[in-house]
Amino acid sequence: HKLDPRSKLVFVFAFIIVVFLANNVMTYAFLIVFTLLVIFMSRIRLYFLLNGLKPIIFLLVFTFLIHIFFTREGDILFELGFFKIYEEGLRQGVFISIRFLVLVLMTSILTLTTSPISITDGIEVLLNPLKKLKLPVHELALMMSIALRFIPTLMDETDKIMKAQMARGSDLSAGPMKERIKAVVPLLVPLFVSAFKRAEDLATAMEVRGYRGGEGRTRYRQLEWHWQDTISLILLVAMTILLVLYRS
Amino acid sequence: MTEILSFQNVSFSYTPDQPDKRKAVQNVSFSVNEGEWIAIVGHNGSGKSTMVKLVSGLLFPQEGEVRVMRNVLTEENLWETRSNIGMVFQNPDNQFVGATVQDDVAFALENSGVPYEEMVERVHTSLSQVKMDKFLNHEPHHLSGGQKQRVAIAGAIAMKPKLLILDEATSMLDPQGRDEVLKTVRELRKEIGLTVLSITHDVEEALFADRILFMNDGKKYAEGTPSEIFALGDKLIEFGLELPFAMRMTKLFQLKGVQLAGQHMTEEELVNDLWTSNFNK
Amino acid sequence: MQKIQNHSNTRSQTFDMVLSAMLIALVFVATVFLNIKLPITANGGLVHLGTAMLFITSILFGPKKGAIAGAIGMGLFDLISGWTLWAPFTLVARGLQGYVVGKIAWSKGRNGSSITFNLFATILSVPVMLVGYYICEGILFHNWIVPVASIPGNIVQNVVGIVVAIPVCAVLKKVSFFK
Amino acid sequence: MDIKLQQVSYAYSMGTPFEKYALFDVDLTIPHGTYQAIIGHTGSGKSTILQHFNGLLKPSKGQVHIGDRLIVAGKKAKELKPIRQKVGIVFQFPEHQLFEETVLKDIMFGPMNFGVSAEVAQKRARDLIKLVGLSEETLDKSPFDLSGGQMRRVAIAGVLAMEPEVIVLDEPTAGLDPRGQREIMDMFYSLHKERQLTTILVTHSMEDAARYADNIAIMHEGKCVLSGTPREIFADSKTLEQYRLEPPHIVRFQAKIERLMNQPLSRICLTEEELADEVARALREG
Repeated sequence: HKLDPRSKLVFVFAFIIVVFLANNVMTYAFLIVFTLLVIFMSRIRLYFLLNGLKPIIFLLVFTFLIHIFFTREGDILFELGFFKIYEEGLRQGVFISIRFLVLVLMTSILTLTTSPISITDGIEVLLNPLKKLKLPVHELALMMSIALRFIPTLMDETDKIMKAQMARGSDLSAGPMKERIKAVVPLLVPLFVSAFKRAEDLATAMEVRGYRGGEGRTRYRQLEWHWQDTISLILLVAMTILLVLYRS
Repeated sequence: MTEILSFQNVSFSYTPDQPDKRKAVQNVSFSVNEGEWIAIVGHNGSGKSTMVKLVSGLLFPQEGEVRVMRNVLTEENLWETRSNIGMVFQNPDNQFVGATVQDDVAFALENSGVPYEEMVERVHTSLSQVKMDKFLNHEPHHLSGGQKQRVAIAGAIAMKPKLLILDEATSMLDPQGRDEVLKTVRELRKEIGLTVLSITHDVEEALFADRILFMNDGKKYAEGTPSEIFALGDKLIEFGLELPFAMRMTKLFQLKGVQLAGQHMTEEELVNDLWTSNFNK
Repeated sequence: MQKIQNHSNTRSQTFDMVLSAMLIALVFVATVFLNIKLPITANGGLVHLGTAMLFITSILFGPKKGAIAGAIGMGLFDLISGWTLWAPFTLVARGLQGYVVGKIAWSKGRNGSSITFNLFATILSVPVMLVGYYICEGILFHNWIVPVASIPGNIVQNVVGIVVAIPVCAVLKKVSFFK
Repeated sequence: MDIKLQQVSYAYSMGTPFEKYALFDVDLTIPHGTYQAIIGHTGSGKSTILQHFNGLLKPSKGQVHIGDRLIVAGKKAKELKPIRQKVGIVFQFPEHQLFEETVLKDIMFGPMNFGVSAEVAQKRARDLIKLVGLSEETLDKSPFDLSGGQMRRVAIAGVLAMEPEVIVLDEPTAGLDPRGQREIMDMFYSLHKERQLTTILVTHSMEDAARYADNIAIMHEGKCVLSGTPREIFADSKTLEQYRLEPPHIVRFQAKIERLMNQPLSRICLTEEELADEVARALREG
C-alpha cells in the first residue's frame, strides 16, 4: 500500500507481460498464489476488490464458454447431441479465465492503492529518460494533474448548467429521443465555453506565477524509494524465474 | 521611500488600428511606494483590469512606460519582474493549479527552481501566515471561496514578492469570505510590511487603502486619500460606484436636519460627531 | 471585461497545455456523468457522451488535442472505474480515433468548419477504434470471437457520438472563441 | 401560486454509502405574491432548497406543493414541465447558461421549449431586452461577444421570457459592480410589484433581504431555523449570532445609536432613509 508509485507501476507493467509466460497447471498455480499474496500484502478490503470485479464477471464467463465450445482438440469429455466439450477446450477456458482474472485483480490493486495523482507522478519520473527523445513528459504529467484537479470543478459546472437548462424546459433525461439529443447542445456549448475561459484564466495565472515550461523547475512532490519497493521487485523477479523454469 | 511600481503616461488600446475608438487605458500615471496600500476603483469597464495586465506584463503599453522596481518592464525582464509580484485573481477556482493546498502554494517556487528543503519551509510558513496550515493536504473543491483565495495569497507571499496585487480578489466571494481575505491582507501588512495594490469596485475595501486611484473610462479621474476621493460624493455615484456606509448616513442625517459637524467616512467618526453635536451639550 | 488578450492570440504553449488538460477533464466528465438513455441496447440502454465529447474536441481543436483528450480522458475513466486493465488499450484505440477525426476534419486548412468533412471524419474513425479494441482484446482473451461481443455496444456509442457531436460543433464553430 | 414545503428532507446520493442529508424537515410556506428571502451561509442548504421549488430535485422525505401540483417523496412525478414554466429560476452566474448564436434566440429558447410560438417569443424578447437595460441592437449579437454584466442581463431576460408566476433568484448580483447590483435588484422589485409575482431571493446579503423582502427564512445546517418579517428577524441579533449571521449594517448601526442615545428608537429600521427619519424625529422630540 505504501509502496512508491514507481515500483508499483513497474511491478504491474512487468506482471502483465510475465503473466503470458504461464502455460501449464503448475505455472498457473504459481500465478494464483502470487496474486493472493499480493492481495494479502496490499491490505485492501476484499469487499472493494470483489465489487470492482462485478462488471467483468460477464466477460469472464463469456470467455470461458467461448473457449469451451469452440476449441475442438483433445479428448471429448462430455457429449450431448451436438454439444461436445473437449479436454483442450476446458483447459484453455480455465487458463485464459485465470489469466484474465489475475490481470484484472492486479491492475485493480494498483488503482485501489494509488491515487491518480501519484500514478501521474510515477509515470512522469519513469518516462523521464524519454525526454531525450523530445517527448514532452513534464508537460504531459502537468496536464494530467491539472485535468484531475479540474474534474470535480467541471462536474459541478455540468450539473449547474444541466439544471439551468432544465429550468428553461430543455431536459436531457426526459421526453422523446429527438428532444433529448437536441438538449445536448444547450449543455455542451456553455460547458465548452466555460472550460475554454477557465483555461485562459489558469494559463494567465500560471504565467504570472512564473511558469514557462519544465526547464529549471524543481519538484515539490518527492517520491521515496523504500526497502519494501526493492523487495517487491525482487519477489516479482523470483516469480518470473519460477515461471520460466516450470513452463512447458 | 522606495518606489515599487509606477506608470508613466501609459496608454493602451485593444484596437490600435482604430485610433478614434476609446482607449482602454489613457495617459495614466501613478506610483506605488514600499509599504503602501493603493486601491484602484472604478466600475466594470473603467480600465482597471487592463492596468493589471499591464503591470504583470500580459500586455505592454503602446505609449508610456510601466516601471517595476524602477526598471522599465520589457519582454526581456518580464520573468524577473513577475517573481517580484504576487497576484490574486478574481475567480478562486481558475487560479488553483496544484492538486492540494500545499502543492498549489509550491507552484511558483517550483517554477523558479527553489531547492526542495527551502520549498517545504516556505510553503509551511506562508500557509501559517494566512492561517491555512491545517489544510495542507486539502483538495481545492473541498475549500470555500475565501479559503481558496487565502491559499492563493499564500502562494504569492511564498515568493516573498515586493508587491501583492489583488485583482478583484473578493468580488466573487460571500461576505464571510470577503472579510476573511481582507483581514488576512491587513494582518500580513502588519506582519511582513507587504505593499498592496488592490483593484476593486467595493468601496468598503477601498477604505482600507492609504491612497485611492479613481478610474473612469480609461482615465485617471482622481487620486488621493480615501477622504479626498469620497469627498467627490455624487461624482462617484454618477460613475457607477457608491459611497461608504458612513458617508451615506451622514448625508441622509444632514438632509433630515440632524446636527452634524462634518463629513465622515467611518462609523466611529459619525457616531462621535452625533454624540458631540447632539447629546454632549 | 475585455475579451482580447495577448496570450489568446499568440496561443502560448502554457495555454495550449492547460486547454488540453481541460479537454481531458471534459471527456472524462462526459464519460462518467453524461448519459443518454436509449430505448435499445443491452446494458440498461445508457449511452455515455464521452465519444461525442471526443469527436467535438477533435473537430474543434484538431488532431493533437483530440488524440490527447480522447486517450487520456477515457483512459482515466478506465483507471478510476475498475477497468484498469483496459486503460492501455483505450489509450491506443481512443488516441488513434481522436487523431483520425482531427486529421480529416482539419485537412487542407478546413479546421473543422466543413460539416461534410466532420461527418466523414467521425464515421471513418469508427473502424479505427473498433479494430484497435478488437486486436487488444483478442490478445488478452487469446481468442478472436470474444472481442466481437463488444462491437455492437461500441457501434451504438459511436453513432450516438456522431449524432450529438455534429450539431454541437456546428453551433460551437460560430462562437467567437472557437473560430 | 402558493408554494408550500412540508417536512421536506433531501439527501444527496440516496441509497449509497455516500448518502448525505442536505435538508432536514423543512417547513416553509410562501403565499402568492410574497417577496420571500432565504438567507444562510454557503452550505446551509439554501441552494438545495431552491431546486425544490420547480421540481429539479424531488424531496427524499416530505412533500412540496407548487400551486395545485404536489410532489411527494418516493412517488414518481410526471410531467414537471408545466411547473418549470411557472417557476423561473435565475441561477447564480446565469450567464453560464447562454449558448445560442444570437441573444434573440437565447431569450426565445425558454418560452419556445414551453410551446410558445416564435412570433410571441420574439415579441417578448424585444420587450424584455429593454426592460433589463440593454439596447435592441444587442438582440442580433452573439451573447459571447458581450461583457459579463451584459451577459447576466441577457440570461435574466431569458428566464423572464417564460413569463413565470414565481421567480427564484439565487444571488442574482454576485460579482457585479455596485451600480449593476442596484439596477438589477430594483428591476426585480418593480417586476414583483407590477406583475404581482411571487419572488424568492436566495442570498447571503442581509442588506438586500432587509430592503426588499416581506418575509425572511434563515437556513442553518440544512434546517430552516428562523422565519418571520425582517423586523422580527432583525430585532433579535442574539439569535442570529447563534447561526453565525450578522444583522444588516443598518440594524447594527441603529443599535450603536440607541446605545448613544440611551433609548431605543420606536422601530427597527430596514433602510438608511428610515433610520435617518427615526433619528431626526427622536432628536426633535428630545
